[in-house]
Amino acid sequence: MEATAKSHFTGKEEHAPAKPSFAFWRPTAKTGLMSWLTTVDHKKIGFLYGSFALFFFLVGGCEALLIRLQLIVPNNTLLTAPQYNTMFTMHGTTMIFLAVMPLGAAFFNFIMPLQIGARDVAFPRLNAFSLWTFVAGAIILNVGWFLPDGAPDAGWFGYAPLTSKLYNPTHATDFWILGLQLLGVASIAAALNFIVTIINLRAPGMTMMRLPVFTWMTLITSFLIILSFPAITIALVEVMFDRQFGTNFFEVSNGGMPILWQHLFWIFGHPEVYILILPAMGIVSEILPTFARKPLFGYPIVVFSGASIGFLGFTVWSHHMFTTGMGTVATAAFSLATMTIAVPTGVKIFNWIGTLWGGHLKMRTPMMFALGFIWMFMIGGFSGVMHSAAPADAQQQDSYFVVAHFHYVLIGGSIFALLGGIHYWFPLMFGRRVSEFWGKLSFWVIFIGFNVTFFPMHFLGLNGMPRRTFTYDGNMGWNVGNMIATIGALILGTGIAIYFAVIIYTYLKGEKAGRDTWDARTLEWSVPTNPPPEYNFAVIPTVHARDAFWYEKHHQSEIEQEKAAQHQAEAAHGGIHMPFQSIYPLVASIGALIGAFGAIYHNLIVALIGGSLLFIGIYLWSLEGAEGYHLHPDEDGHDDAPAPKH
Amino acid sequence: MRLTSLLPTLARRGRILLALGGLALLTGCNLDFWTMKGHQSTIAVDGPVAKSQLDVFLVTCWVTLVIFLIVGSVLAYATYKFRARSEADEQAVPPEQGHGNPLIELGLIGASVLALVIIAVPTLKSITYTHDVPVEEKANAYEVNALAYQWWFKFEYPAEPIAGSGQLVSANELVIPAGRPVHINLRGMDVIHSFWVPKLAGKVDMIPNRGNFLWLKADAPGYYWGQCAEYCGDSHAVMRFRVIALGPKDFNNWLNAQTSPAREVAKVASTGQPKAQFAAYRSDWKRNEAGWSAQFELNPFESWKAHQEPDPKHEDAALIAQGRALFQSKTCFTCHVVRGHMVGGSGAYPDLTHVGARTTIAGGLLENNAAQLARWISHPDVVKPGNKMYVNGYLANNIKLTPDDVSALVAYLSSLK
Amino acid sequence: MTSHAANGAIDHHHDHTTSTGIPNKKLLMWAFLASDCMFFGTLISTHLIYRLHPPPGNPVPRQIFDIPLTSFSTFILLMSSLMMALAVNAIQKGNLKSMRFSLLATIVCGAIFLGCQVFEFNNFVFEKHMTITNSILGTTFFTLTGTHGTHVAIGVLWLGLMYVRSFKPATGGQPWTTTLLHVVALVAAVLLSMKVVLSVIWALEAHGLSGATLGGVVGAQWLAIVGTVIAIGAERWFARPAGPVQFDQSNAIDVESMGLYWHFVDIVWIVIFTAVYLLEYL
Amino acid sequence: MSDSAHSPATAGHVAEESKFAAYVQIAMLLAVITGVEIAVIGLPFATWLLVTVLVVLSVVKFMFVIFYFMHLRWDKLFCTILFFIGLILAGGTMWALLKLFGAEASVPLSVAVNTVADLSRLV
Ligand code: HEA
Ligand code: HEA
Ligand code: HEC
Ligand code: CUA
Ligand SMILES: [Cu+2]
Repeated sequence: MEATAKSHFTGKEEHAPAKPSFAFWRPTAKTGLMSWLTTVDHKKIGFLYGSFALFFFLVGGCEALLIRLQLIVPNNTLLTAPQYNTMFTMHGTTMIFLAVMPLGAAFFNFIMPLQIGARDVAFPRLNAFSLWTFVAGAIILNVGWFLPDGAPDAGWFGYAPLTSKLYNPTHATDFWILGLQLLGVASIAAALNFIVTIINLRAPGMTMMRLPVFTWMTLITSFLIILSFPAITIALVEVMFDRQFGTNFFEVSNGGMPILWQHLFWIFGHPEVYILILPAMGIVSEILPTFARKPLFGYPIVVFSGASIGFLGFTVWSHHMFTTGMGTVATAAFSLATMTIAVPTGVKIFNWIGTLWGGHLKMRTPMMFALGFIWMFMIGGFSGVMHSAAPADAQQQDSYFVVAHFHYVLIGGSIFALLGGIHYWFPLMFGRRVSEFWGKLSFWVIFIGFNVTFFPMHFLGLNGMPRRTFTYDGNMGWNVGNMIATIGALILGTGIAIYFAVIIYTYLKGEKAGRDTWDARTLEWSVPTNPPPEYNFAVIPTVHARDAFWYEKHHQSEIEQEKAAQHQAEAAHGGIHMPFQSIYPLVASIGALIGAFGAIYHNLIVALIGGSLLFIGIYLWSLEGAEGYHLHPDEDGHDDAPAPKH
Repeated sequence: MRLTSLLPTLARRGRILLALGGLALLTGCNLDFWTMKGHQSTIAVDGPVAKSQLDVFLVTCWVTLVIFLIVGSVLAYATYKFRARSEADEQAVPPEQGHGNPLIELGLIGASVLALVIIAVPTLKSITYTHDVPVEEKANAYEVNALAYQWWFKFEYPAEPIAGSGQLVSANELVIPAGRPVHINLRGMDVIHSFWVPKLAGKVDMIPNRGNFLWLKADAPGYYWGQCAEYCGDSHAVMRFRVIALGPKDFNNWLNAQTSPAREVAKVASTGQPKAQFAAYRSDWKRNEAGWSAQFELNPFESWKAHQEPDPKHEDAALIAQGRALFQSKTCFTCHVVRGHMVGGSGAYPDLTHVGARTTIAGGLLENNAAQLARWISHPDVVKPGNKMYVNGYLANNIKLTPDDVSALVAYLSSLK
Repeated sequence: MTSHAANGAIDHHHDHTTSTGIPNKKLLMWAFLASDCMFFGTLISTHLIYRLHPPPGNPVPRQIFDIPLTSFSTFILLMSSLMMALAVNAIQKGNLKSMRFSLLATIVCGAIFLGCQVFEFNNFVFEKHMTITNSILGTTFFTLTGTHGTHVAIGVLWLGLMYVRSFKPATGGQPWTTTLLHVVALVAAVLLSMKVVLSVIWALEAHGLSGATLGGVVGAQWLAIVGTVIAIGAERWFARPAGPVQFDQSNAIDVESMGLYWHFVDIVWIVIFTAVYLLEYL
Repeated sequence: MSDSAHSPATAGHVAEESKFAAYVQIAMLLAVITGVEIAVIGLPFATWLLVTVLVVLSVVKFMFVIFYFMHLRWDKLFCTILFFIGLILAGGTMWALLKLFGAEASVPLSVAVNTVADLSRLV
């Protein structure tokens, strides 16, 4: 339990600092490794999430390239069958859980508190715990590469009974199970934190219907996470018990039903894909109005359709199981339910176009990515609708048509928007901006490479090429399509390489960006400096309208007076309170990591050590309290403010 | 799989790969892949079930295409029309800060719903139609069971009882009557597999402990490609099978041949033919070799028919007899049934009684000819990663075959028409 | 974001009420419980799904369940909920003593419930021969009720920690080891007394009530009995009245969030009791 | 910073007493309902009726606990909404799962087959 917020609403005063005995050692380093390991600052945590995510994006991308190289010609022998199977399993798992989700979390962390005018999330140390538990999960998931048992190879949805001890005797599958389990804990903890933050820490005047759309999507995504992850947690517990203790959940000889796993997995799995796309939609809904210099068209409807996508997402899971013989009634029901999702999604597309209509479109790099997103997501959505017609899906399921569908929504959708988001908020995060020329170049190479890679896959799928096949014969009519796809993947890889080169160059040497680089509309751009100071806002803003910052810019004198008054009030009350850093979230996560290893290797002692470390970490973390210190910047974040200068 | 084991593999194979890639480019790709006329096409279909599924697909295709064109043109127009053309344009006074228009929204929602209804109606019809054999055809339907093992298919014909051993059983090649609905019971025997013959019907999964089924009908006699479509472990990619549809007379002939015990080859003196030499004795047989020959590809159905006929001219009875003895002495018979020749075998392995009459072996992976047979029985591990003949048979029973053994076994197996 | 008076008594953040007026911790807890609904929802579903289609040879629940015992533990859990509600009520009014008493009562009820479950599991495994591996019923039943039991156990631990925390002296001075030792004493008292009571029950079941039976228990369990006495003594010593403490109305929210968790575990049991036990008897 | 010495205001006392009584009464009610539930299962009525009765009774218990013990009744409505999002989704998912598995298509082979020969095929 996070104690930070305790005094937040009760106004409770702590007694003069007693102790401190060694258990309550508070790290104070502001630079260096320790400052990162013990940070509770949402921006630093967001940055770390983002760095890990981009690293794993490259890892997953390299795995994808190996997949494509194996498939370049029929009967290729670059990879063996087990190697290939490991490759697509790890590619899917890595991209979804270690790249796109944490990249979303990075933006939630960095941007969302700024957008609602808060100085941090509601439970900063819980936030750190989420981060480090995510890292622990990523380690477990990938550790197999370096061990004799190898990395997981049962596919990213690990259908039972292929994951049972009988068919997968090594620890590879245990890494997968425990890794996902830890990632689930991390995601749920983070999501709870975001929910409380958005509901409770909004600046004065920031009503729910004034929240920036990205924040709305953060909220909905967080709800999807807390409501869908429990299903996979249970499912994973069940396979884990089957494997470790010989229970019968999926053990056919004792009456187990493997189909149950599919239901439990997709009850999680389908909301999961909306967990991947809603943040992207949020980002696009920020970029388009900024560069069209117009408010989002139909804000309430966009928000509402986001919520309905989230809700409907829980009612369609069996569309991944149209071929499992569910009977006509269930198939029809899930078919229709799936189709209805096209409506709220369409509404979003229409409103984005409405936003462009009549605007002054500034064609900057983020805008290119956002427009690319709309186009590509539309195509991906349409192939989704084709899947939703169950009879058609009977031919498409587990073929490359599905691979085409989900890469269009995942790359053309999520990744495009996230890459655009990085460009968009780069000036805010690092005070530098990406060169337009190189940014656009990378966009076009990625855009072309992406389409060359994945468009032919529609044809491959309709021509009967099954997915997850390490090889194919030369007489099936798939040679050319695969060759093109592989060449496309190399182009795409080049594009991504350019993108990363540009980002890194900009980070080190890029052109300095002033405040409010894009003439934006939302509060994150109103912070006193780029990058934002650790306290975010010298003065907590008062919100008068949707697109709060735009309003501020157009009502300057009024806002200035308000700020001055607000600042005085805050100063009179002792300045800005900042919570101390803390080591215990990290300790707890390390405990979880060790405990997971103990569980994998059936080592009670290691498991107990891990468990106790986890317990002690959490206990001391709740005992130490948030505490903190005070800062006294002036209204613009100058003077006595230790604002980081760039 | 271990990372360290990957790196040398990559280094070793990288060059081959480059060469292959370059070669394929040079040989000139014919860019007609979008016509989708392959053996597993879901577009060029040959049966009413697949047709019904294709029709639904085409409806979804047209509806979304139209929407795409409309929405896309508006989007393209808006992007073009409203883009800022100059620096000054960008700095200009911001446009009117409008917030939306509920009427437009409602209209578009209505239009989307309408589009979905157009898709939904044929979808619902097809769901019922493709689910099971239509009532009026029920009486005419032929029943078979398909059982999936890692990584091959077993087919049972409950309608063809065989005295002493239950029912007719075959492996990897399903022969069905053309023009008649076929009801197939699907059973997964270890992990989940899926039964997919794209030209005849969409897939249905074969899930352990679950009584799935599908139905299909081949409009005309023909030779069809099928594939396991659910990831089922190491060799999922090469878990294939074939469906052969025959006219009523051919079908009956086939049944007659199949229900009889394995063929006996008359004991005649050696024809004195030179013994076949197989490159496949060595395990470094090039794995990226195609599993089929150009001749086979030319006309698979004819090839299948040819396989049904014994070919006494090229048979060496002595060698066959030797192979038959080896089949016993090398313990092959502990797993494989050769009905009429020896007692043994179990239902959990491919029935080889008429293996010579099939066009493919090893789960539809290889063409059934002498060279490929030799390749398979010499090195099943190389041909098919992790297959259970290798892990359960060769290793556990420690079967070692000399080149001579292989020739004899191949001769024997080929004679089992 | 937190307001925190480093010195002086000024309430120095006028904005420190949350946007909705709901305390952060309470909101966190409710969101967590919403999530936990899905957690138990899927778990209970698993059990019921397998009850829909019991494979041949599956044990028959009616021959295994012991409704009187389960009814008793259900009742106990209800009472623990009552005590928990009273504890929250007490601390909201600043009545520390009453809160401590109620917390202890909740802990005791929780421990009795866990004891019943240990007894039940033992009985099922050794008398009725249903284990977690030998049948699908065993698998789903033990996993479901065991997971619930784990929730109860975590709740008991949390209650214990909260109880101990209510003794943290206001002056600070206390080293953290004292706190930890207090926790250890409390946990030991609960565990050891559970052990003793359970063995008494088992002995009574096996041999009936007689002096010899009790003597046998004392003989076999003397270590646990001595341990129990010591642990309870230590607990009382740590809990001796000593000066002002850092625990008052403002901590009500901590107790309240914990209470929400505890009540939730109780309502999950309400569902389990009906769906898993009672429905089998129709 | 108050110990028990720091006694609450009299007014608070009254309020506490009243809630105290309410809590105890509710607990008694819950206990009684539990008793009724246990009694009901022995009654010779139609199964559907008994199931309905049991479900209704446990829903009543459920509601009493969340609205009184967990004082949703006195809290901001938002807490109730928040919890009910989870509750309704979980309930809906359970319902759908049971429907799906109750359907004919989902009867597992281990139940459907009755001959020994057929059974052996499963293992
Ligand atoms: C970001 C992730 C994401 C998103 C957003 C979606 C969106 C959708 N998906 Fe997709 N899907 C995946 C990720 C995603 N999917 C993944 C990863 C898999 C495979 C998992 C695996 O097997 O490994 C998958 C698989 C998958 C299947 C199973 C295929 C199979 O295995 O057989 C189905 C079946 O119905 C489906 C449907 C849909 C639908 C209907 C949508 C809809 O939400 C799309 C809605 C959008 C539009 C329709 C476009 C815009 C709308 C308009 C312009 C309005 C007008 C349009 C109409 C009226 C038609 N998806
Ligand atoms: C967000 C998710 C995501 C993303 C971004 C991607 C990205 C890519 N994916 Fe994949 N993919 C999945 C999610 C994703 N994928 C999932 C869930 C599966 C299913 C898994 C399963 O079946 O279990 C899958 C499966 C899958 C398959 C099917 C495998 C099979 O079924 O046998 C293929 C095949 O082509 C593929 C290809 C690619 C390619 C080429 C990319 C490219 O976009 C990758 C681009 C990135 C790079 C290329 C690397 C970055 C660049 C460098 C490191 C610089 C150096 C490189 C060069 C200069 C060339 N993916
Ligand atoms: C442990 C059992 C076992 C033994 C012993 C065994 N096999 Fe097999 N055999 C199998 C299995 C399993 C397959 C299917 C493999 C696959 O396709 O994945 C198979 C497939 C075959 C096939 C291809 C059948 C088809 O229709 O696809 C042939 C031919 C064959 N075996 C010949 C032999 C010969 C010859 C021997 C002895 C030298 C032998 N087998 C020994 C288990 C065995
Ligand atoms: Cu069998 Cu894939
Ligand atoms: Cu889905």
